Amino acid sequence: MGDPLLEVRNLHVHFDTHDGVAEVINGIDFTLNRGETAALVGETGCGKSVTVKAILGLLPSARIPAGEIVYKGENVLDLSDAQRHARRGTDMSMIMQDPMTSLNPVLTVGEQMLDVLKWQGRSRLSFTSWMRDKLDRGTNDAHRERAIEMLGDVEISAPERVFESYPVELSGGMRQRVLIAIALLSEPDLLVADEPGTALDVTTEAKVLDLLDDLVEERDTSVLYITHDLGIAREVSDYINVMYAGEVVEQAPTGELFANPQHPYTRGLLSSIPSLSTGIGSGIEGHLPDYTDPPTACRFADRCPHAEPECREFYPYPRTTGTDHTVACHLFDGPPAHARHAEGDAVDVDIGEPPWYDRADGRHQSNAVLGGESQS
Amino acid sequence: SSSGGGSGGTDDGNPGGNESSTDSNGGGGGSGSGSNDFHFIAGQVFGTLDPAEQVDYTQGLAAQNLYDELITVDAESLQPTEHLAESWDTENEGKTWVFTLRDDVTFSNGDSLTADDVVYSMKRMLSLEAGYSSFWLSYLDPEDVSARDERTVEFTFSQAYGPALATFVQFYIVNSAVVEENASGDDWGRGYLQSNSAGSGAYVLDNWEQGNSIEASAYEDYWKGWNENSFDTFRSTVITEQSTIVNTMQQGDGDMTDQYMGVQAYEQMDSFSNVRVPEVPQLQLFHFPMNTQKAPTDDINVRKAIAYAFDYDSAVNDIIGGGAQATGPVPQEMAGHNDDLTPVSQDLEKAQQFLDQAEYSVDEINEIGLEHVVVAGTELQRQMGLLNQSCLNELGIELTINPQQWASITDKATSAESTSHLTNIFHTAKMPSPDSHTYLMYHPSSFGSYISQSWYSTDELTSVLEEARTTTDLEGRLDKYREAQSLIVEGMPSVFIGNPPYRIGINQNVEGWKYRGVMSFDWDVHSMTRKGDGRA
Amino acid sequence: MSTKALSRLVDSDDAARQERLRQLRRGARSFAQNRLSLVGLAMVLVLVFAALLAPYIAPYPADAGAGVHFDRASQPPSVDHPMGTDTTGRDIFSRVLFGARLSLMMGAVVLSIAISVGVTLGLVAGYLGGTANAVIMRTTDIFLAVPPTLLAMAVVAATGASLLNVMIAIAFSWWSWYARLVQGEVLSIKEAEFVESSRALGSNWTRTAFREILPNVLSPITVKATLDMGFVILVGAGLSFLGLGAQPPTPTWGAMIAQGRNYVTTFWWIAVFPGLAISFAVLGFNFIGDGLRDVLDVEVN
Amino acid sequence: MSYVDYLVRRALQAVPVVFGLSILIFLISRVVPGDPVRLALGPQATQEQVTRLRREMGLNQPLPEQYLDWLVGVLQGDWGMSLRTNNNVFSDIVGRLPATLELTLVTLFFAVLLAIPFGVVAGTNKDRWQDHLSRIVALFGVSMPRFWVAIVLQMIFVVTLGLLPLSGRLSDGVAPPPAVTHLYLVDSLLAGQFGTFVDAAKHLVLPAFALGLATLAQVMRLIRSDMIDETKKDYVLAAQAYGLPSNLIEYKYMLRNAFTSSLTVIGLALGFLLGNAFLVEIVFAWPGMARYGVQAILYQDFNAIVGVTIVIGIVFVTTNFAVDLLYGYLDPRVRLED
Amino acid sequence: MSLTDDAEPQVQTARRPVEDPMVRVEGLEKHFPIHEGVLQRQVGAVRAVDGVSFSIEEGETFGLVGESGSGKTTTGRSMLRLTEPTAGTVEIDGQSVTDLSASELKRFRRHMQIVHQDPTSSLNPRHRVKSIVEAPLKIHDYGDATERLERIEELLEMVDLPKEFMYRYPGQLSGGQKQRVGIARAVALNPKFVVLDEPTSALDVSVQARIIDILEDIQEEFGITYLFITHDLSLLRNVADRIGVMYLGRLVEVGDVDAVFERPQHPYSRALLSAISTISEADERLKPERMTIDGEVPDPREKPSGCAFRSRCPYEFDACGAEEPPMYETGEDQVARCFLHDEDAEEDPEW
Ligand SMILES: Nc1ncnc2c1ncn2[C@@H]1O[C@H](COP(=O)(O)OP(=O)(O)OP(=O)(O)O)[C@@H](O)[C@H]1O
Ligand SMILES: Nc1ncnc2c1ncn2[C@@H]1O[C@H](COP(=O)(O)OP(=O)(O)OP(=O)(O)O)[C@@H](O)[C@H]1O
Ligand SMILES: [Mg+2]
Ligand SMILES: [Mg+2]
Repeated sequence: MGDPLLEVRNLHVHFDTHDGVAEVINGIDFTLNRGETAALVGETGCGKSVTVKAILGLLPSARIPAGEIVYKGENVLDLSDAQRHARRGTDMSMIMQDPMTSLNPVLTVGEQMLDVLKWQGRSRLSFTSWMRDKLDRGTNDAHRERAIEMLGDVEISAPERVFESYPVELSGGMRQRVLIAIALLSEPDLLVADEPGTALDVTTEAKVLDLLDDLVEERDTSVLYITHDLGIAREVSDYINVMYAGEVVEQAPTGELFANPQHPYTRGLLSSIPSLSTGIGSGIEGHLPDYTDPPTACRFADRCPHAEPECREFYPYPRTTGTDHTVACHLFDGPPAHARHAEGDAVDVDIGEPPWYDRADGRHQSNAVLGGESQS
Repeated sequence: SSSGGGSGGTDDGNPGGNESSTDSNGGGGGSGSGSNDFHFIAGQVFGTLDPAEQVDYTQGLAAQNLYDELITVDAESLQPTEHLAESWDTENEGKTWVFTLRDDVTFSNGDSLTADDVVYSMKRMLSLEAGYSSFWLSYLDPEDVSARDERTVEFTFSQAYGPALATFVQFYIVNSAVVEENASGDDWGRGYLQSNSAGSGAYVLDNWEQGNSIEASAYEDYWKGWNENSFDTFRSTVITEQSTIVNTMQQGDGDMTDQYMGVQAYEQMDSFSNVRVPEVPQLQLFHFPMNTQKAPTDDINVRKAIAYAFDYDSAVNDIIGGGAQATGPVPQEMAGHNDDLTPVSQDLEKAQQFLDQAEYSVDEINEIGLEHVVVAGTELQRQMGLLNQSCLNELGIELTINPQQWASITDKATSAESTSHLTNIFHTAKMPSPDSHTYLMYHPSSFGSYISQSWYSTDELTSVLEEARTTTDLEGRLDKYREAQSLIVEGMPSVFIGNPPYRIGINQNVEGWKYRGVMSFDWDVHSMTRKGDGRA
Repeated sequence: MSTKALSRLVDSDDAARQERLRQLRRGARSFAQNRLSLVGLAMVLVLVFAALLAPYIAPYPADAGAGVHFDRASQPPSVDHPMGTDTTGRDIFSRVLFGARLSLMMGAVVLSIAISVGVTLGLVAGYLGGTANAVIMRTTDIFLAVPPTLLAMAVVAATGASLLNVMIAIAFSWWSWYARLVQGEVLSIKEAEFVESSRALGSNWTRTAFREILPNVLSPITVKATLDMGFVILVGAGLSFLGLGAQPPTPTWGAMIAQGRNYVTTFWWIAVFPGLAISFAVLGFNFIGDGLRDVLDVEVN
Repeated sequence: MSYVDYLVRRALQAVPVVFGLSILIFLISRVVPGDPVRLALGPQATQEQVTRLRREMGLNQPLPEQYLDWLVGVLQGDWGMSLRTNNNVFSDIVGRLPATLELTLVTLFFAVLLAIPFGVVAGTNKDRWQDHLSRIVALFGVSMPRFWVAIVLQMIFVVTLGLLPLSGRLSDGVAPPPAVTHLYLVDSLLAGQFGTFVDAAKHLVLPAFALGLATLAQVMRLIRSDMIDETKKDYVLAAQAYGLPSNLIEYKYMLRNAFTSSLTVIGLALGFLLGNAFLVEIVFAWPGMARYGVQAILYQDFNAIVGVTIVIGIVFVTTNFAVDLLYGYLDPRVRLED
Repeated sequence: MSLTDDAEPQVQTARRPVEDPMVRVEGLEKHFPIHEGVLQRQVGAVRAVDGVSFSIEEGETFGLVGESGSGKTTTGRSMLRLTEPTAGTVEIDGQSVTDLSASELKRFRRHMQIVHQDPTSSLNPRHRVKSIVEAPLKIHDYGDATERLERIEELLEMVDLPKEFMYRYPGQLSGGQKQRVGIARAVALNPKFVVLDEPTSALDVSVQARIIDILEDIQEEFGITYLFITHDLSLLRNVADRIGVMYLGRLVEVGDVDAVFERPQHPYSRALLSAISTISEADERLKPERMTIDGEVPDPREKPSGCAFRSRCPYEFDACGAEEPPMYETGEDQVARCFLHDEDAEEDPEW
């Protein structure tokens, strides 16, 4: 284990909705080490964005009944609004998912970048400082230079022109780069990237990802990467957290996860991905549970091909099954990954072994045969 | 107490109580500018300033103060009396009228007023054919108006014309030199006088915002002279909303209102310490003319049934709020009123009897649909309709009230078919003669105007009315009019309701106001003065 | 086979009923979530009851018609006359109750004319585009450019003052708002793939326009209609204020205010209660409209 | 399509609208029953007088010809005579328009100026007390008849409290400022007559409030709901994630977009205010065009009706055009996108 | 099971000879006029589809791939005459679709259908599932109410939806469920040909896999011919029999799916393939070495002269600018539009 920059512990997030309380995030834990890239992977609606918004403090309507978000050693949930505000942008920043909608259409790129440089971290802007800024051209020029330089860094060929442009004048790829540039302007230690590039063409997306990779490398930024595409997670991250319905069901270093996927959901997901070599599985039946009325025990049980009655009764606490590998499933044995489950508030249930368990060599079948296997 | 408070009060009737003047922002009023300013609140928009075109009271107001009329009305007797003409005579069996003018009258530019100006003004009147020109058009050829000398004018009518003297109260004299100078083409200076004044009146126009205000200031050399407390300036502002008018008077921002608001407005103003509301009988008739040429009111029994069903007490006391009940078309205060007539009073049994004798059954009447047109928008009109509706209801007749804009009413009046069965009409004297309440209402030549909506006449009546016009002797003429009134009442062409009293709101600090019988004549600002300092 | 099919029909009828019930409950719940819309509903129900039951609950039903009682004119509110009497002695409370009928009827009639004309034209213009669109929308612009009150006044002046004419007159100018609203909605909905799907299935344009697109513009129309209910009542009141409304003794609220406005300082109740009645109605409809907007939004998501 | 092309096209589209409008109103005015000639001449007029004036006014020609004559006249500044005022309608309107414009512009300006902060506060505090309060106030504003509000305001602020003047544009004895724009507020400032400015402003308060309350409420509601929509926009979230000050986000990032979508309604509002101004003008004896228009209708003074409606129509069309211009200024997408 | 494994379709209809394919597209063009100026004069055209020809055998799946804006959707829509093609012919089952009159076309639509990309916007949110699926049946006068109901139930079963869903609104369904409704509607009248325009791109992979499964089942059962439009190459690898790669309104490479994936013959195909993200080493080995191409797709209004891909192609040489390369036969059932395959080309495709 490295040097943790961000630790999320037992985070719960609830929303009050028309249909009752939506318990969207149900006790998740994960760690992001300095200089590392961790991915949060899961299907649409599984709570990835809610998680990162909670980390950034951008969920005004949510309730966080329990949990800690420890950033650089302090629990940000204990901080005042102003203190959290001061950290946004400077300490942690975010690249939004959709380049087409994440830039304000009525302001030039430059204006949006300047605002970040000038006002970042203040919780309110006083009229006097706004006026002073209007009158003072000098610092503006300095900021402008810095912004244009940053646009150059994200490999925009005509940064001055782009600086003066409105978002509508830019292509999707350009906008995505602008978004990256803005996020990097304040050189944050933590960069949250919420599915950057999904809205782009494959060739463009690949290029943007490469670029991002290089930039964070240079700046030694830690990245929390959100995606629903395991293929991309595999390319960009060191560590993967697989989420399902507001819970982390499996976490492991990237290589390990692909070599040895354990949770039935992870495996189902992997088999669903069209592969060049092994074809395409038949997917996972069913859909996400209703957050206002989720299953009390295993949230995946309704869709799980291996579910046993016990799965619907007992909470499948995350357990450690290997170095740095935890999985939340009754099919696996292992010590509770988190201290809070050691005390016995989660019952250890044995529903047998995973059907794909290969007794002969004591290991799970490799991913290579996974695709074909799950088709049978 | 609805009509009690102000009933005894005439112009001088309200004693004392005027020192409670200074309102918090009263200083902002006319006194603020240091001059003595008269502010009239007009409830209706005024059109033209041209005295040859004036017909309504706001236009009359302008004419009264900017121009002088040849003959005026005596406030006591309500009869024609001298003004610009200091004396007159008839010649040629009453066909020719000769007037001698005062010699001290000057126009506002200093020119003196001569017989040529009078001749010019009448020719102008007759050529423009606007305003009150109809008083003379049929009897007077422009050629027959001439100046005998600088101070003498003669008018030769095509026949003896009894009411002639009275008609000259609506004849204002313009400065012929100025008008000719500003005339374009053969418009007789019409365009110019729309918005300029060229008269000999007490006030000279300063500013005129059509539809909104008139401002004028005193003509120093006015022939009648000035009093120390006379008004230096005179303004008139249009405010159409009744509550705003009442509030303006309460605030001490206005000196005088018009007479056309609802009873309650006057009661309310009367209750203000700084406003008095004089109440005097006036030469006005309120009635419902009934269309005698349209079923079912073509049947005299139906008309009588309607007349006897009507509740005159409520109408006069509760709705009009005082005044006399009418006995016929001519207002009671007017010379020539027939005092022998007795008013109709509500008698449902009698009404039922007439209805039983009628050609139409109640069902038939309802089938046809009896229509009562009222002028849209005013309270009194509405209530009269409602009252009539509820009275006729007693007979089983369903009356439809139809509020109409004044414009539509005059339009409907142009033919017997389109004239409504009953219509609310106020008919005010335009000159001091019963002619306007008889000839103009019931002579076939007058038909087609809002005044003659009964479309009623008989041969006998027609000839009596014609005789009246040609009788030169005043008493003889008045007798003819009395005879005509009896003939009219027999045919029951109208529900004659009342002669409403005249009421206006006047600031306590205005003195010298007098009722003068003819529309707008009481708003002669020259005759009034300011008591004390500024408005109360 | 046929019995089996029949039983299946019954079966699915049952399922249908259940689903419908569920949806109704869902809608009701989200509507009820919005307190103000419940309040609005209650207010409008009060109005509707007042309108329906006016002859029975009005203490002096005759006062809504021809009836003058100068003996009890201009009395302040009392037990006998909860809202006082007017200058001709009629019970204002009774007249306000009867006024509810007219106001509701007026709103309903005006809107049904305006909506049916406006929606049809807007739908046709938006869906067909091209020349039809240009002609219809320019015409709409023309009508939009005249203030409804002014246009209505002109029409009433032309046709004579009566409740029916007033209603027609208001509708005459009001449709343009719906045409515009619908056209705008149609332009955006027309791009939706389900519209193309419908064409791909081989349906003709009327089916596509009326069956596929129309249901989707109904919710903004409904919202606007509830809000407009209030505005129509206000415009009607404005016309009555000028004496261009229903004929006396018909008790419209606007006419009552117009009548009472001269006595605000002396007999304030004559104008104040009808004024409050208007506000009450407009407010009720607005609350519902706001609530509906939320509900309909929720339903689509 | 370039921005200029777009604007030229919009301007061209306005032309048929104005013409259509003139036809519509012309037709309505001519089908109004009532003989304008008799109205003009008064009850005592003779038949010859009537026939002559009718001929002079061209009323014996077929409608299309009357319209064409009228149109040619209109384009030459001859809008015909008002039957009621005996004046050229054009000069009648020109004389009254400034008063109405001053009233409506001031009303619109303050309605929008106030609507913005209220709308922003309500929108950014959805479902909190600020929101509920402003919503309820707004609804009350919308639900009260304007003339009723006007009368009640007079009772309170003039009669009872004596704080403000009752009617008109200026107090007694205050001379209008030298005419430049004919808007007293502007002219008095130009002439340096501060006292006159204050007096004119005082006179505007109540009528503007009575007239604008509903507009204020409407615009506020609109901005509120647009602001609520804005809170869900990705770029707003992004701005928050970058740590920008909350008021900067609200007023620069959200309001500008929210306001843009309210613009259309604000443009329509001016026409609406003009059309409803008469209700207030009557009560406050405001010497404006709207009151003139109403009287024209009541007197069936049809040249005046046509004139007023055309002016309102032109104002309406021009403001909408101005809104488009502004739209392009505020929203580059209009300028830059095809 | 993927379609590729499925050598012989199990449908009993006699297989057409290769010369008589189910769908034949010849020189299809669709140009959208560009209007400009005050008078809205036409100043040019977006050549969204610019001469596309291909054919599909009965019961086969033809995959169309390309970047956004390359004209895939427009091709599909023009084929069904949802947008009127500017030029070219489309034949379906021997019937020339492009020659049909308006009313004939409406009747013929039962034979050709489309499934859209966005399951949400392709279903009318105000109609229940039942009436959505019933629409084609009603339009084409299928049976009476009972028969239609039976058919709807059958269809829902086919796409794996419980029949209670009939009474739900689309808003109450998940994305995958909505897409199944869309499919049920499209196949309600047993069409011969269905355009699948990115039917799964809005869905999660686990759901996508289910949908593909269903589509394959239906194809197997009824022998429907698919045009499968997507930008996801790995997916196409698994569903298509033959594929066409589109770039700026032109097909740049057409061929058997295995052939194209194993030996892409156009630089653009190759770049696309190299950008695929993978989840296993095995896959990694199956794709070409990473080849980045510069810039983005040019504005279709201002296509480069000659080879449209020239502006981004790392292999660009003189000939490319002069004229557009023709289709070169590069293998059995594989053609590519690139001068690198010209025998006279000086340069050699070095990949
Ligand atoms: N403000 C909110 N109020 C109520 N529910 C919410 C709110 N925000 C999110 N949710 C719910 O939380 C769940 C998770 O949403 P989230 O946006 O985190 O998903 P995601 O994993 O980011 O999905 P995607 O890949 O589609 O972005 C969803 O079911 C959503 O409806
Ligand atoms: N109705 C239209 N009017 C004008 N241009 C159009 C129209 N429809 C499509 N185009 C243009 O045609 C080109 C091809 O569009 P098309 O939608 O066919 O691409 P696509 O390959 O399906 O892209 P995507 O992957 O984004 O769906 C694009 O440049 C597009 O802008
Ligand atoms: Mg997300
Ligand atoms: Mg597409």
